[in-house]
Amino acid sequence: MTGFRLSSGGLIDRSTTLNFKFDGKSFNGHQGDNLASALIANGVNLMGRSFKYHRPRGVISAGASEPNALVELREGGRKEANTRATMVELYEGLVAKSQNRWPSLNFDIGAVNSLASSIFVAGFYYKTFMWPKSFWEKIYEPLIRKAAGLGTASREADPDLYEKSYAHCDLLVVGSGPAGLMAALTAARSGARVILADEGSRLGGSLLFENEEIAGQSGFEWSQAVIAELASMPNVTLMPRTTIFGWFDGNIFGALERVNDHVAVPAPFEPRQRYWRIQAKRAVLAAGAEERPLVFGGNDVPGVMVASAMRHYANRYAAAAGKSVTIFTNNDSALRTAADLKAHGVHVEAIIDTRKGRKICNVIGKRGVKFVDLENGDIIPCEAVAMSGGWSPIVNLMCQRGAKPIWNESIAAFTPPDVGAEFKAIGSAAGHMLLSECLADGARAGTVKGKTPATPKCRDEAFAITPFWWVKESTGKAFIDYQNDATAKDLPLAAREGYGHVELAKRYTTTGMATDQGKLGNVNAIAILAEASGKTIAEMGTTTFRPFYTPVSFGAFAGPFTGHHFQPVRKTPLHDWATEQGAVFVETGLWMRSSWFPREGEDWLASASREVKATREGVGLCDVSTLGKIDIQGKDAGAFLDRLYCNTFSTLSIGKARYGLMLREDGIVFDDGTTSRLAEDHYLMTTTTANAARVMSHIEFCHQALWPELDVQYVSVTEQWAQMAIAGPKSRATLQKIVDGLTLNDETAPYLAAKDITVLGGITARLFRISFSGEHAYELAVPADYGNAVARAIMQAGHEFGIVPYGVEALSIMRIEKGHVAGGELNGTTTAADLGLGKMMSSKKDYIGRMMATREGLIDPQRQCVVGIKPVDRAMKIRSGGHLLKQGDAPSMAADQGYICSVAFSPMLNMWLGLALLSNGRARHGEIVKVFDGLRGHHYLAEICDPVHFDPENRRLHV
Amino acid sequence: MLIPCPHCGNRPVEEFTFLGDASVERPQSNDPASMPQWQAYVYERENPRGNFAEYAQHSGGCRAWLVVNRNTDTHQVTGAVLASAFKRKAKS
Amino acid sequence: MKYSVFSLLKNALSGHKNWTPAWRSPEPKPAYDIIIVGGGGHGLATAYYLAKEHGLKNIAVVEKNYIGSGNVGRNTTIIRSNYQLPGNNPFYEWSMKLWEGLEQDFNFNAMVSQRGVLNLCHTDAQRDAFARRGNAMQLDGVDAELLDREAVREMYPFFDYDNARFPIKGGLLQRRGGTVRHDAVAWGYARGADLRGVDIIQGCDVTGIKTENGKVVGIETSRGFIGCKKLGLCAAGHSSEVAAMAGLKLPIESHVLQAFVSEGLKPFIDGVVTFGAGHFYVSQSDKGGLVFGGDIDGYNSYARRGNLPMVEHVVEAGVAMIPAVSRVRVLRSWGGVMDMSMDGSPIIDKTSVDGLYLNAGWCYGGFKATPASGWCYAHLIAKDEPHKVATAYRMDRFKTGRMLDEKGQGATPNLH
Amino acid sequence: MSRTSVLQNVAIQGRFGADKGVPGVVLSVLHPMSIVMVIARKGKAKALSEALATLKKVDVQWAGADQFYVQGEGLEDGALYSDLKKRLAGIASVSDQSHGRVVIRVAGSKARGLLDKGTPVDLHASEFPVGKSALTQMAHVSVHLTRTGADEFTLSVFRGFSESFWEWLTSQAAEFGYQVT
Ligand SMILES: Cc1cc2nc3c(=O)[nH]c(=O)nc-3n(C[C@H](O)[C@H](O)[C@H](O)COP(=O)(O)OP(=O)(O)OC[C@H]3O[C@@H](n4cnc5c(N)ncnc54)[C@H](O)[C@@H]3O)c2cc1C
Ligand SMILES: NC(=O)c1ccc[n+]([C@@H]2O[C@H](COP(=O)([O-])OP(=O)(O)OC[C@H]3O[C@@H](n4cnc5c(N)ncnc54)[C@H](O)[C@@H]3O)[C@@H](O)[C@H]2O)c1
Ligand SMILES: Cc1cc2nc3c(=O)[nH]c(=O)nc-3n(C[C@H](O)[C@H](O)[C@H](O)COP(=O)(O)O)c2cc1C
Ligand SMILES: [Zn+2]
Repeated sequence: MTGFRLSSGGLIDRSTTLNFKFDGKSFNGHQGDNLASALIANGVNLMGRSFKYHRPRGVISAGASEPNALVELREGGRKEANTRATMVELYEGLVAKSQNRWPSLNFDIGAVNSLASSIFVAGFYYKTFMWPKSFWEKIYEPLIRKAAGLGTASREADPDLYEKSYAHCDLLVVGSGPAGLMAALTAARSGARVILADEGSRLGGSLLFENEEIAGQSGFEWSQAVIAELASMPNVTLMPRTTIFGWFDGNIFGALERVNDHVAVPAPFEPRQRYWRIQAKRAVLAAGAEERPLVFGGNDVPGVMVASAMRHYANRYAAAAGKSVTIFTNNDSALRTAADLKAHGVHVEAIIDTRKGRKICNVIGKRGVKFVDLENGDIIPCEAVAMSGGWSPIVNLMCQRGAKPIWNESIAAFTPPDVGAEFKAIGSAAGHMLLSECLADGARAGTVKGKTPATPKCRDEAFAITPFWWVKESTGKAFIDYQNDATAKDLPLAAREGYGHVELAKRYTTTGMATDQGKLGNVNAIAILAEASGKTIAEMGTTTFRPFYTPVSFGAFAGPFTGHHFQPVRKTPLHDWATEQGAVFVETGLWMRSSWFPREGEDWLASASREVKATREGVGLCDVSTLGKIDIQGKDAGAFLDRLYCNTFSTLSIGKARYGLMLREDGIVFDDGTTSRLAEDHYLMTTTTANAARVMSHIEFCHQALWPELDVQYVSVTEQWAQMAIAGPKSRATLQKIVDGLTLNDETAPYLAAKDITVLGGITARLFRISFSGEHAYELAVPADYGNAVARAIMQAGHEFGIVPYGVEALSIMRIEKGHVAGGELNGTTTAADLGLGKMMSSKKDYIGRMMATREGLIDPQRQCVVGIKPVDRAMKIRSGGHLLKQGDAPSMAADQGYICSVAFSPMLNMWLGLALLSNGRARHGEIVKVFDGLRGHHYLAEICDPVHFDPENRRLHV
Repeated sequence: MLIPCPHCGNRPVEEFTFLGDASVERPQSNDPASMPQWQAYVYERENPRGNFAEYAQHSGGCRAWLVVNRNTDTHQVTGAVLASAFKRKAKS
Repeated sequence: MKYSVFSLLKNALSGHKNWTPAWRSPEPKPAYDIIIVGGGGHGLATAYYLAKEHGLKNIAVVEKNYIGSGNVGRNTTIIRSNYQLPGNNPFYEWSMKLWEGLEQDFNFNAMVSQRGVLNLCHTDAQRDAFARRGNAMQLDGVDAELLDREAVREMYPFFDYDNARFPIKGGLLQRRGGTVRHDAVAWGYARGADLRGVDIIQGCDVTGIKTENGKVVGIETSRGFIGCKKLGLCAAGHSSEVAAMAGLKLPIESHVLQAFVSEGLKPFIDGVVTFGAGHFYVSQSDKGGLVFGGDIDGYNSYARRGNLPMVEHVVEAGVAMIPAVSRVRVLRSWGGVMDMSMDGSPIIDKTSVDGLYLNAGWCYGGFKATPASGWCYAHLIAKDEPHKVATAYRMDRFKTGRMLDEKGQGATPNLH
Repeated sequence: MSRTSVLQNVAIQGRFGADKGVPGVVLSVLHPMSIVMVIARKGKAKALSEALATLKKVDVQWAGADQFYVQGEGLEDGALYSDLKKRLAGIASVSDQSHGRVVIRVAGSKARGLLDKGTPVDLHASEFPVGKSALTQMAHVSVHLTRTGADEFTLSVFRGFSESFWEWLTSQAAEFGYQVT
C-alpha cells in the first residue's frame, strides 16, 4: 500500500464518488478516474500476475501499452478477460478481478514456477517432455494447457449490441495531441471533411497531463479551446474513445469506438461498441511516442513505472505512486517527472542518470518497492521507481502494410517509413520531441491548399538521450516482455542457439507476442539481440507490425450479424400460405423452404410419405419459387443459349420448354433446368436453387468477357414470380377451375408447353407443362404479390380431388423414385454421361465444356455413373454415404466401387431405395453389391438397378 | 482495397468477385488438334508477383465484368476496364 | 547435442551458456548433388528424409528469408487425414503416422497434439457428404465418427444450438486429428537435417534456374551461382514464380489466406472445430490464444496480408458458432501466400526439365502433409519414381482429366 | 384481386426506438409499385435514353450499364410493363420487376447516418447528389439506392430479403428513434 490520492489537482471531479470492487474488496474513486488511477489512489499496487512465473505485477504504463495490469472486467455474459486497467474509465458499480493467480493474487501457487525459472528458459519445452512418448498426451501437455492463458472467457452469450458503420473524409487525424489538433484545426478551417479520432477517453493527448504552455495558456486550456472550435464545425467529426486499429489497402482504416464501455450497461438501443471503416483521402498519424522501460533487475516490481506514466497519474488523476520516488533515466524527459512530482509534494529521492554513469542494479521488494541498490553499492529506500529508457514513435499503423520503420540514432528510436502522401506521420509519431515542432508539423499536414498558417508560440522542453539498454550488473531478473516473462538473458540465449534473426528470436522467446504486442519491450529486445549477435540495431531491424494496434472484440467485427441475424433470411412468395398449411421450413442456402406439412402426430417421414401418395393418386401443390429464373432476351438469345448449354435451344419452338444441361469449361456438369422460349427473341431460363447466383454470374461472364458481340440481355426475375408445381393425375382438373377462358388439354397445353395465360379473372400467369415428380404436372407462375392468394385458390379448387401441399422432402422422394438427378448427383465431379445424359451433348456446335469433356479421364468406361440401388432385404432402411464394394472384396478404398448419393423411402414401392454412383454402373444392373457403412456400423447387401425405380415407361406423365 | 469500377467509381474489394488471369483466351477451334490450347486456357495461369491483369466482377454492384490492373505484391490498383472492351496483349 | 531433461538440467547449472546452435549457418558450397529451394516445412523435411532415409549427403536447402518464414510459420497448425477421394487419404494417413512418431524421430518437441478435429454440419446434404467422407476414411483404415447434435453439444455445450440461423445438426469427428506447434516443425526438421550434414542456407534468394540442353545445372541466387545435379522446388506460394525461372507455367494461382489469434485465455476450446455454415475454424494454442481462420481473401496476392472484409466475414461466422466469444478480443492477424491449384490438390512430380522436381499446390492444407510430403518428395528425387502413396499427385492429371477435386469446384482456384 | 405487400404484417405503423423528440428517421414501404427493368439492346443505348427522356409520371433510375429501373406509384398492375414493351420494342429488353422488388423510403435528419451503417458508398451530398442511384450491398443484401431528397433516399431490395432487411434497417434506426408511416 504505497499509492495515494493527492490533495489537489487533476482532471477528476472530487465532488463525485464512484464505488467499485476489485477482487471482491470495495473501493471508491471519482468521475474522471480510470481503474488503474483509482487503484493507485487507493494504495493498491498489486494488480496482476505474469504469465510464466506468476510474478506479482502492478501497473507500469498509463495507456494502451499496459502489459501487467490486466483484469477480468464485469461479470456473467459481460465478462471481459485481459482488460487493461489503464484503459477502463471508472463507473459506478464497476467490478474487476485479477487474473492468472490461484488461490489469490497475494498468494499464488503458480509462483513456484519462478523457483524453477533457471530451467524454464526460452524454448525449454522444445527440448523435453518427449519421453516416455505416451506421457506427452497424458501428462505433460494437459499440464501445459492448464497453465495456458491469463483471463477466463465467459461461457454465456453477450447481451450487448454491436454496430458497424462506414465513414468517409478528406483527412483522418489519428491522435488528438498538439500535432493532431493542429492538423485537424488547420484542415477544418479550410473546409475539408475531417475526422479526428483518439483512443483516449478525452481528446487532448499528452496535453491532458503534460505541463505545457501554448499561446500563453496552459497546454490543456489551449487544447480544450481548439476542441471546442472543431466541435462547432459541420465538416468535422470528433471521435474520442476511438482506436484506429488498422491501416488497409485503399487508405481504409479500421476503427473501434467504445461507445458505452464507460458505463455499467449501455443505454437502451445503443451499442456497446461500434466498428468503423473509414475511407480517407488522406490521413495523418499523430499517435505520439511511447516511453520505454529500462532493463534492470526487478524492473517489474509493483511500484516501478515508466516516468511519463507516473506524472500522468499525478497530473491528470491526482494519484501518486508513492510518497518517495527514485528516478532512473537515460534521457531528459524523466526530469519532467521529477519536477511535476516535486510540485505535488512527492519526495524525489534521487535521479539516477545513466549518462552520468549511474545505474540502478536491482529493485528490492516483492509486492512493492522497498529500496533500490545502485552500481556503487549505495541503497536508496523508496516506495516507487520512475524509469525512462527513451521514446519510441508509435509507428505501428504505418508499418502494417509491409513498410519497415527506420532506425534514428539521434533520438535512439525507430521512426516511420515514407509510405506516400496518403498517410503521413507528424509530431512525436514522426520523431519530433519538441512541442513547437509538433505544432508546426500539424499545421503543415493540415494544410489542404494555400500556405501553412503560423503556429502558436509555446514553451519547449529540451530533449536529449544517450542510449542505454541493459544493466548487466543486475542480479535480479531484468524483464523485456513483462507479460510473457521474457528476460534480457533469453535473447543472447536465442542468438547462441541459432535463433538470432529478430523474427526467430521473437518466436523462440515469445518476446512481443503478448496482448501488448511488445509496445514497451520490443526495442529493448532488438537492441540486446543486436549486441548479442554483433549487429547494429538498424541491421537487426524490427519484427513485422500487424493489425491490430490494440486488440478488438469479436463482437465489434460481428456487429449486428449474430444469432438468427448471422445471415439474411430469404422467404418465398408462398411463405405465408405454407405457414397456414403447417409447413415445417428448412434452410436451403439463404432460403427457407417448406420441407413437409405434418398432420397431427406425423413425423417427417409419415408426412412426406402421405404427401407423395396423395400427389401421385390425386393432386399436390409444391412451392418451387426458389428455382432461379433468368429472363434472356435479344436478337442473339438463342445463339447465346446454344453456347451455354450442351444441347440446342435456338431450334426450340416458341411456346415450348426444354430440359437443358450446362457444363463447366472443364467438361464437368455445372447446372440443369428447363428453359422456355416465350418469343422469337425471348427465353426464360430456370436454374437449380443452389446454383442460381453462380449461373447468373457465369452468363454475365460468357457474354461480357467471351462473346460481347452478341446482342443479348439478361436479368434475374426469380423474385418476380411465385412458382408452384401442381402435380398428379388431378392436376389438370384442378387447374382448369382457375384458368381464364382456356380449356386445358393436350392440344392447348401439350407436354412441355410454356404459355402466357391469366388465372382467377385476369391475373397474369405463365403455365408450363413440365414434371419433376414424373406425374402429369404443371408449373404455374404468377406475380409474387398474388402468390399466396393463388395458392389458396388452387387448394380450394383441388379440395374435391383431395389436394395436399407437399414439401421438398416429398419432392425429393418422388424425384428419387423417378431417378431424376439432383444435388446429390450434380456434385461438381460428374459428367453428363455419368448422369446418363450423355446423349444431350451436341456434336454440331461449340459450347462451354465441349472440348475438355472429351479427355480420356472423362470418358473412361470405368467412371462411376448413376444407378438405382435397393436393399436385398427389402424391409431394410438404407442411408446416404454408404460405399459400394464387390461382394467378395474386403473393405478398402482400393476396392471402392462407388457410394450411395441419395436415398428415400418410397411409399409407392413401399421400400427404401436410392441413387448411387457406381463404377461402370450401367453395365451392372442386377448385380448384388456389399454396402459399407462403418460410420453407422451397418454393412449389408444391395441390388443395383436402373435409376428409374417407378413408372419406367413414363406413362403417368400423360394420364 | 478500392477498385475503380467504370460504372460505379471506387468501390471496396468485398463488392467484387475475382476470376484471375485475364490473359487467357478461349480457343476458337473444336478440332482435337487444338487440345493443348484448351488445356492451357482452362488450367494454365499467369501468376506474376507484380503487375497483373485480372478478371473481376462487380458482383455486389453493377455486375459488370472488369479487367483490373493490380500489383499482386503491393495491392496497388492502377485501373480497371470493362471486360467487354479489354484488348488482350498479343502473346509473344 | 541431444535434447533431454538431462541436457536441460546440465545447461541450467552453467547458466545456459553452453548451448550450441540448433543448426549451422554455412556459406554455400560451389555445388551440391541436390538443392532444395525453400526452407519451409516441406523443403526441410525433404532434405531431412533425403539424408536420413536415403543416406544422401551433399544436400543444401536454400531459403530466401529465415527458415520457417513462410507458411509453415504462419499456419493454423491443424493436422488431419479426413479426405474422401482415393489417392488422397493413403497419403494424408501416412503423414499422420509420421506425425505420431516425429518428435522421437528428430529429437525435438513439436507438441503433436491429437485433441480431435470436428467438422460441424448444418444440413442433411452436408451430413450425407460427411457420411460418404467418413466411410471413405474408414475404408482407408482412418478413424472417423459421425456425431449427432447431442453428441456435439456434449463436447461443446456453449456453441449456438438453439438461436442459430443455421442450426448445428451434427458433425464428423476424427479423434486422431489435432494440432502441431508450427515453428517447431521447421526447427526440428532443420536441426535433424543439419545434424545429418545438410547445409541450410538462409537469406539466399533464388533468382534464376540455369539449364543446359534441357538439364538443370544450378541456380542463380542473391549469394551467387550454386551448381547442382538435381533441383527440388518447394517454394509453396511462390511456386509459379520459381517454376517460371525454368520456363514452366503452372496450374496455380497465388492467394493470401489470413489467420488470427486472440488474447490468451484459460482453456476454452479443447480440440479443433470447423463451422459448416460459414468460413470459420478454431483451436486453442498451448499459450491460450484462440487460433482461427476462414476463407482466402479471394484475389491473387503475394502480399502476406489481407483486408478487412475477410476479417469481418470470418469473425461473424465465429460469433455465430460461439456466441460467448463475443467479448474475447482478436489480438493479431496476418496472412500467408499459398499456391491455390486448379483442382485444390497438390503436385509432387518431375517436370519437363531434366533434374527439376516440383512440390507445389498445397493450398491451405499442406501443413498436415509436411512429413509425408517430405518423405514422398525425397523418394521421388532419390529414386526418380513417385512414392506409392503420392501417385495421384502427378501433373498430367489435368491433361488426362483425372483431377483430384475434393470440393467439386472445378478449375477455379479461389473456390477450393 | 389486389396486390398484398410482403411487408404488410411487418412494417407496422407507429413510433419506435429511442425517444429523442423528433424521430431521426421516417420509414415507409412504397406499395403497390410498378417497376420495370429496361436494358438497351446492342448499340441502342442512345436511342433508349432518348426514349426514356420522353416518359411522363414515372421516374427513371440508373441501374447499371445501359440499364434502368422505370418506376411509378399507383399505376395499374402490369400496365407500365406492357406500355414500355411496346414503346421500346427493338431498342430495349424489358422485364417486369414490380413484384420482385420492395422499395423502402428512408427520410429524416438521420437518414444518411442510418444508411452509412450499411453501405460503403459515400452519401455526402457533395459526392451523392439528389437523383443519383447506386447499386451496392447493405447487411449482406444487394440494394438499389437512390437519393430522392436532401434527407431522403429510397432503397430497393429483392422481395425475398425484404423482411430480413427491414429487421436490420429498423434495428439500426432504433438508436435514432424512428417512425413507420
Ligand atoms: C494462414 C494459413 C493457415 C493455414 N492453415 C493450415 C492448417 O491448419 N493445416 C494445414 O495442413 N495447412 C495449413 N496451411 C497450409 C500450409 O501452411 C502450407 O500448405 C504449407 O506450409 C506449405 O509448405 P511449406 O511449409 O514448405 O511452405 P513454406 O513454409 O511457405 O515454405 C516455402 C519457402 O520457400 C521460400 N521461397 C520462396 N521463394 C523462394 C526463392 N525464390 N528462393 C528461396 N526461397 C524461396 C519461402 O521463403 C518459404 O520459406 C495454412 C496456410 C496459411 C497461409
Ligand atoms: N519531453 C519529452 O521527452 C517528450 C517525448 C515525447 C513526446 N513529448 C511531447 O509529447 C507531445 C507529442 O504530441 P503528439 O501530438 O505528437 O502526440 P500526443 O502523445 O500528444 O498524442 C497522441 C495521441 O494519439 C493517441 N493515439 C495513439 N495511437 C492511436 C490510435 N491507433 N488510435 C487512436 N488514437 C491513438 C494517444 O492516445 C494520444 O492521445 C509533444 O508535446 C511532445 O513535445 C515530449
Ligand atoms: C499457431 C499460431 C499461434 C500464434 N500465436 C500468437 C500469439 O500468441 N501472439 C502473437 O503476437 N502472435 C501469434 N502468432 C502470430 C505470429 O506473431 C506471426 O504474426 C505469424 O507467425 C506470421 O508472421 P509475421 O507476422 O511475422 O508475418 C501466432 C501464429 C500462429 C501460426
Ligand atoms: Zn460497378
